[in-house]
Amino acid sequence: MIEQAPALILLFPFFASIIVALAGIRIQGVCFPITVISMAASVLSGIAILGQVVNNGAIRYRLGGWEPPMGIEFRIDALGALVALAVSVVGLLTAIYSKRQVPAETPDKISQYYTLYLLLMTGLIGMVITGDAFNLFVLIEVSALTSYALIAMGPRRATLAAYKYVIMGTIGASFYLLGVGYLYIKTGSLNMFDIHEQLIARGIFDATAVLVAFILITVGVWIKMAFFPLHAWLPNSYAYAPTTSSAVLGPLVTKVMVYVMIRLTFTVFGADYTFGRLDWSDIVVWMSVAAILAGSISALAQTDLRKMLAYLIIAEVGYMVGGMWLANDMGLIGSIYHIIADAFMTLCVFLFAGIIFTQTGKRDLNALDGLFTKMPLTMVGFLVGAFSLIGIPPTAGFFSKWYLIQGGVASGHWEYVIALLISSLINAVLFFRIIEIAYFGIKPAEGHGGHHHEELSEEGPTEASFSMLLPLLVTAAMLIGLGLYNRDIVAIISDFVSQFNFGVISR
Amino acid sequence: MEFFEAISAKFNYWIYVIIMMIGLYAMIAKTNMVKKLIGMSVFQTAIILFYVSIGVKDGATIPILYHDQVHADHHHDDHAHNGEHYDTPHGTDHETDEYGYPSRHAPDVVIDGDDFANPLVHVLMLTAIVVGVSTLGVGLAITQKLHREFGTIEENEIHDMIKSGK
Amino acid sequence: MSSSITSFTPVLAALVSLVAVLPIALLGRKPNLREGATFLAGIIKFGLVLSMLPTILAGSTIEYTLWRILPNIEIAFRVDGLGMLFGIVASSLWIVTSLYSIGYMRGLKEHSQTRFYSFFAVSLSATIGVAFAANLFTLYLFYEMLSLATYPLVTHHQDKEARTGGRTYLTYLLSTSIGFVLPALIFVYVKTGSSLEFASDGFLSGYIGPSEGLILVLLFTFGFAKAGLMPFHSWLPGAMVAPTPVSALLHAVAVVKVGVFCILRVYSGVFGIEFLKELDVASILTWIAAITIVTSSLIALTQDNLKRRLAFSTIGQLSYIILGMALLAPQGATGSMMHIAMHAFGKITLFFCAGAIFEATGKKYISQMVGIGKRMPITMAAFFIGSLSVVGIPLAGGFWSKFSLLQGTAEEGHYWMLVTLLISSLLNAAYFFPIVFKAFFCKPGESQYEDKVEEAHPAAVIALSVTAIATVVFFFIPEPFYSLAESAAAQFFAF
Amino acid sequence: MKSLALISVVITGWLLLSAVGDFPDWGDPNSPANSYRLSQHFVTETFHETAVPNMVTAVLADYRGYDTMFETVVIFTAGIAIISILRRFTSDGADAGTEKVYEKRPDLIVDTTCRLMIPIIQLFALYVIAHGHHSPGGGFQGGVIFGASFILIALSRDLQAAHKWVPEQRVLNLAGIGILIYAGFGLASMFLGQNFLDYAILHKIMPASPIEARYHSMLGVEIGVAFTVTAIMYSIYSNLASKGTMKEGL
Repeated sequence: MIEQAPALILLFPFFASIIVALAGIRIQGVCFPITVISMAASVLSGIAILGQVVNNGAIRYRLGGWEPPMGIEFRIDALGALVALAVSVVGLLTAIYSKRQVPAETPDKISQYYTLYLLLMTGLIGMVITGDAFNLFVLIEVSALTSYALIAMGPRRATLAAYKYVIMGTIGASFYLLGVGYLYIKTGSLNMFDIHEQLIARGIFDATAVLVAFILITVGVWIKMAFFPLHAWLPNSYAYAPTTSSAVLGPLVTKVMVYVMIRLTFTVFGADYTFGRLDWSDIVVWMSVAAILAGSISALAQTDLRKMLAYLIIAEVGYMVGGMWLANDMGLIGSIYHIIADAFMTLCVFLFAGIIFTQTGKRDLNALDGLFTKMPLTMVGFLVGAFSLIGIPPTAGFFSKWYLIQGGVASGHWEYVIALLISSLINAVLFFRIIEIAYFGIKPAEGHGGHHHEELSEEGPTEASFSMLLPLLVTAAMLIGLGLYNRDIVAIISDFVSQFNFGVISR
Repeated sequence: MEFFEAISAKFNYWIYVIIMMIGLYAMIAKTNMVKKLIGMSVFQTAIILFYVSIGVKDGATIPILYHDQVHADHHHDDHAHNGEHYDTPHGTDHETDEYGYPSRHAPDVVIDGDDFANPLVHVLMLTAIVVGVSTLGVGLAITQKLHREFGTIEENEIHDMIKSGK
Repeated sequence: MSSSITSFTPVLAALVSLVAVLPIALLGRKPNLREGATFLAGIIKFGLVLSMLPTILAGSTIEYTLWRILPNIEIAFRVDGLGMLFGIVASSLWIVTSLYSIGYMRGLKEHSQTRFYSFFAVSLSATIGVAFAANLFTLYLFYEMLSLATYPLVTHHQDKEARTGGRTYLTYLLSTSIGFVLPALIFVYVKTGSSLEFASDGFLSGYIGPSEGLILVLLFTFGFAKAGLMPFHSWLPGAMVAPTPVSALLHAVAVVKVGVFCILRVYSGVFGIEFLKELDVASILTWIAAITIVTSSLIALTQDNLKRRLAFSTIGQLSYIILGMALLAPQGATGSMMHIAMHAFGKITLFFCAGAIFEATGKKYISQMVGIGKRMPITMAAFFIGSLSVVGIPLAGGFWSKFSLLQGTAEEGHYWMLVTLLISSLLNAAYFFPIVFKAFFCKPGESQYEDKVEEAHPAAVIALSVTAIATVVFFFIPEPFYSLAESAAAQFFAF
Repeated sequence: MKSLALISVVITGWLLLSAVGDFPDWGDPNSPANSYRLSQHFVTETFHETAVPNMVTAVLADYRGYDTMFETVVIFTAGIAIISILRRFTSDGADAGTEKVYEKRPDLIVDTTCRLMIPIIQLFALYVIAHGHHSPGGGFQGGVIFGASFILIALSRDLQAAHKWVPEQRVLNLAGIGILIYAGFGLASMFLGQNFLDYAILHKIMPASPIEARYHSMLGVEIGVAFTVTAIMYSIYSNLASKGTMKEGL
C-alpha cells in the first residue's frame, strides 16, 4: 500500500469527487463527510510520502508502468512531498470549515460545490507531484476551471472577477503551453527531467528558442500566480468569492504556482541556466520589490477585509519570487519555506475573514467592532495569523522572513531586504488597525472606555460554530508549530536546495 | 529571395504567430465579453496549429499502421505478403516474459519510423482541444450569468454600473 | 574563572509567570485567589532568581539550552552578573508592584482586571527571558514578546487616549525592532555564521569592517527603542496613558530597562568592548546620550502632568546608563549597571506615589498638588526619598550609581560628560524638589487640601513604603548589586 | 487600452517569432521533436507493446493515459462548473416571462429528417468509439458525435423532448460513471499490485495476454471517455441554451 501512496494522495480526493457528484445529488448529507474523509486520507498519504522521501530519497512513480520519458511519471522529491502535504492539509482544514458555509452560501449546489472543491484539490496536488511538463498543463487547467467556477458561484461581482480570471488565466496557461511547445520542438521530450538532460546533451542552452521558452513559461506562471503587474485578476476574485472558496484558493493557488515556478526553473532549465547564463536576478528582484511594495500599499488602501488580504497575497508572491531569484541557497530555502508558511498564514486570515463575514454579515473592517470581548477564540486565532504575517517570532512568518532576509543580505540585494522590512511594517499597521477596531471599538469613549464595552458584550455577534473555529485554531497552532520546528522543515528543504551549486554561479 | 525562402520553409510558424496575435489582441482589447472568448478560442487554435505542425514529416502518413501490416500479423495464415514477414505466432525464437506471455506483440512487423507522422503532438492537441472547449464553455456560462445579473455583456458598461452603485 | 553550570532554573524562572497566566485567567471570577496566584508566582520567581545568586557571585554562570530553533541558533539561557542584576530587580519589584496593583486597581474599580494580571505576568516572563538570554536571537524573541504583551496593558482603559498612546507605543517599538534590530541581527548572522551566542569579549571582531561596524552599532542602539534614546523616545510619554502600576513597573523598570539592558548586552556580548574601542564609537554614543539627557531634563521641567514629568525624567536617566557604558571604561560600566537597579527602585517609588495620589484624589497635575503633603504624608515622604535617589543625593541608593558614573567620566577624561551629568543632576533636582517643597511647605492659603490624613488604599501605601525603604537601604548596603555590577564589568574589560 | 493591447500583442508576437530561426523547417523528419526516441518509440514500438495499430490511440489511452484521464476530468469539471455557475434549480420568477414552457409544434420536415438521422449518427458514433484502435477515432470523437445526436433532438424539437431521453440526472450519472470506468481500470491495476493505470496486469482478470490486456483496457477507457464526453457535451449545450433553467432551449 505504501508504495502506492504517491498515487493515493491524489486519488482519494479524485474518487471522492466523482462519488460526491454521483451520490451527493440525491443525498446531500454525504458530501461533507466524504470530502473530509478523503482529504484526511490524502493527508495520511502525504505524510507517508514525506516519510518515504526523507528516508529514501526522491520517489519515482511510473503511471501505467511505462518507462519515462514514454510514460508519465510522478517524481516526488523533498520539495514536492512537503508542498503536497501542505496542500492536502490546507484542503482538509478548509473542508472542515466548509460544513456550515457551503449550505449557507450555495444551498442548492452543495454536491456541485464539493465536487469542484475536491477536483481543485486533485488538480493542485497533481501539479505538485507530476514530473511531466504537459501533464502539468492539464492539471493547471483542472485547477483553473474549478477555481473559475468556485469563484463565479459567488455574488455578481465575484462572477465578474471570475470572468477576468478566465481571460487572464487562459493567457497564462496558453503561454505556458507555448513554452512547453518551444521546449518540445528543441528537445523532443516532455518529461521535465528528460528535457533538462536533453538540453544538456544537445548543448542548446544558447538557442533563442530555449530563451523564448523560458520567458513564455515564466510569464505564464507569473500570470497564474498574480505576480505584480500581472495581478489584476486576483483581488476581486478572492474578495467576493464564497468564503470557503477564498479560504481554499487564497492560500493554495498562488503558492502552488510559485512551486511550479521553482520546479520548472530548477528542474527543467536548471540553476546554471537561469542564474548563470541569463543573470536576470537584478531585474526580477527589483520587480519583486515592486510587487511587495505595490501589494502592501494597495492593501493599506482597502477597507474591505478580504480585499485587503487579497492584496497581501500579491505582496507575499513578491516575497517568494524575489527569494527564488536572489540566486542563493538561503533565498531559495526562504522562498520554499515561505510557500508552506504563507499557505497556512493566508489560510488563517482568510478563515478569520470568513468567520467574521458569516457572524456579522459585514465585509468592511468596521465589522470587527469590539470583537475581542465577543469572539475571543476567533481573535486569538487571528492574532497568531496576523503576527505571522507581520513576522513576529516564533510564528512561521518570522522564520520565512528570516531566511529570505538572510538570502537578501548574503546576495547583497539590499533593496529586497528593505522591501521586506517595509512590508512587515505595513502589515503591522494593517493588522493593528484591525486589532484596534476589535479591541477599542470603532468609536472609543473619551474617558474610561472599558466599562462601556463590558456592558455591550451581551449583544452582537457571537463565537462561530465549532466546525469553523476548529480549523482556524488548528491553523494558528500549526503556524506556531511550523515556526518552532522550522529547522526540521528547512532540513528537508535543504535536501532539495543542496543539489544546486549557487556558489559557483552567483559569486 | 532568401528571405522568402526562409519564411516559406517555416511558414507554419509565421501563420500560427499571426493567428495567435489576432486572438490575443481580441482577448485584451475587446470589451465585448463574447468577443473576448472568441479571441481566446482563436488563440488556442493557433497553439494547436503550432503543435500539430511540429509533428509533420515529409513523406510520412498519419500515425496509424496500414491495414495490411496489421493484418499480416494478426492472421498468420495470410500469405499475401512478403515472406519475410511471415512467422509462427509463438515460435521459439520469440521473446517471452516469465509467465510465457509474449513480451512483444507481433515482433516481426517492422515499422519504419519515417513512415508515420509524430503521434505525440496529436495526442497532446487532443487534450488541448478538450481544454479549450471546456474553458470556452465555462467562459460562456460566466458571461451568461453576468448577462443575467447586469443585462449587458460589455465589460466597460458593467464596470460603469458597479461604479455608479447599481 | 567562569565555569558554567547547566541547570533548568533560569528557564523555570522565566516560565513561571507565563504558566501562572493559566490559574490567573481561570480564577478570573475570584479576585482574591487570582491575586494569590500572582503573588505565588512572583515569590516563586524571586526565589528561583535568588537561588542562583550565590553561584553567580562565585563567578560561575548558569546555562540551559532549551531548543535549537534555527540551523545553528538555539533558544538558550545563560545567567551572568549583568543578567542576574537585572533579574533580581525585575522579579523583586514584580511582587511589590502586584501588591500595589491590588490597591490601585481595586481602589479605582478598574475593568478587565483578569486580563491586566495575565498580561502583567506574561510581560514579566519576557523580561526575565531577556535578562537571562544567552544569545542575540533569544534576546530578540523575548524583546518582541514584551512589546506585544505590554500593549494590552498600556491601552488598558480602551478609550480614545489609550488608542492614541498605544498606537505611538507600538509604532515606535515595532518599527525600530523590525526596521533596525532585525536586519542588523540577520546581518550579523550572515557575516559571522555563528550561533549569535554572547561572548564576554564579543564575537563580531574580525568579521566586519569599521563602517559596517558603525552602522551596526547605531542600528542596535536606536533599534532597541525601549531604551528611549532621542529621537525614538516619544512612545514613553505616550505610554503614560496606562494604569499607574503598569507605568511603574513596565515604564520605569521592565520595558525601559529591557531596552538599555539589550544595548548593554549587545555592546558587551556582541561587539565586545575592545572592538568598540577599535571602532571608536565612544564619542558618538556618549554625545547622543548626553543630548538626550539634557534635552529630556529640560522638557521634564515644563511638564505639568506628573506622570509625564516622570516619563521624561526616565528618558534622561536611561541615557545615563547608556552613557556610562559608552565610556568604555570599567568604572563607567559598573556605574551604568548599578544605575539599572538603583534608578529602578527610585523611579518605581515615584510612580507609585503618582498613582497613589491619583487613586486617592484623582489629581494628575503637579499644579494641583500644592499642600498635598499634609493629606498624604507617607506618600510624599516616599516621593521625597525617590527623588533623592534619582537626583543622586546621599542617603538614597542612586548616589552610588551616579558616583560611579561621574568617576568613570573623570577617569576617561570625558570632562564634557562630567559637566553634562552634573547639569542634569541640577535639572533633576529642579523638577523634583519643588513638588515636594510645595506639597509640605506651602503658604497656608495656597493649600488645596484639608489638613486631614487620607492616604490611598493600604496595599498601595505599603508597596510604596517598601520601595522607599529599599532605596534608603541600598545607600548603606549597595549589595548585591555592587558586586554583580563589578564582576560583570570585570568580565567585559578582561581583555 | 487598445494601444496597450496592441503593444503587448506585438511584443508577444515578436518574441515568438524571434525563435523561429531556431526551429526546424516544415516537415523536417530529422527535427528533434520527430527524431527523438520519444516519438520514434511511439511510432515503432507502440504496435509491439500494445497491439494497437492506431498510435495516437495507444499513446492517448495508455502511454499518456494519465493525461487523458485528466482530460476527461477537465470535461467533467467544465460540465459541473457550468451547472454550478448557471443552473437555477428553483425558478425565482424574475425572468420567467420570457422563459415560459410553451408547446412548439416541431416542423414536420425537420422532425422527420432528424428522426432518420439520429439513429445513424448514434450508430456512427458507436463505430468511431469502438474502432478507435484501428482508424481515426476514439472516445472523445465518438462521444462528441453521440452528444451531438442528443443536441440534434433538442434542436429539432425542444429541450423538453431531449430531456425525456436524457434527464439531467441521468446526464450527470453518465458523466460520473464514465470517469469511474476510466479510473476503475487504473484502480483495478492498482489492486492487482501494479501502478495506477498499468493495464498489462489486468490480464489476470481478463482472458488475454498482458499486451492484449492493454489493448482491451484501452477500449474500456475509451468507452468511459465516450460516456463522459457525451453527457457533458449535452449538458453544456442544455445549460447554455436554456440559461440554466433547463426549460426551453433555442
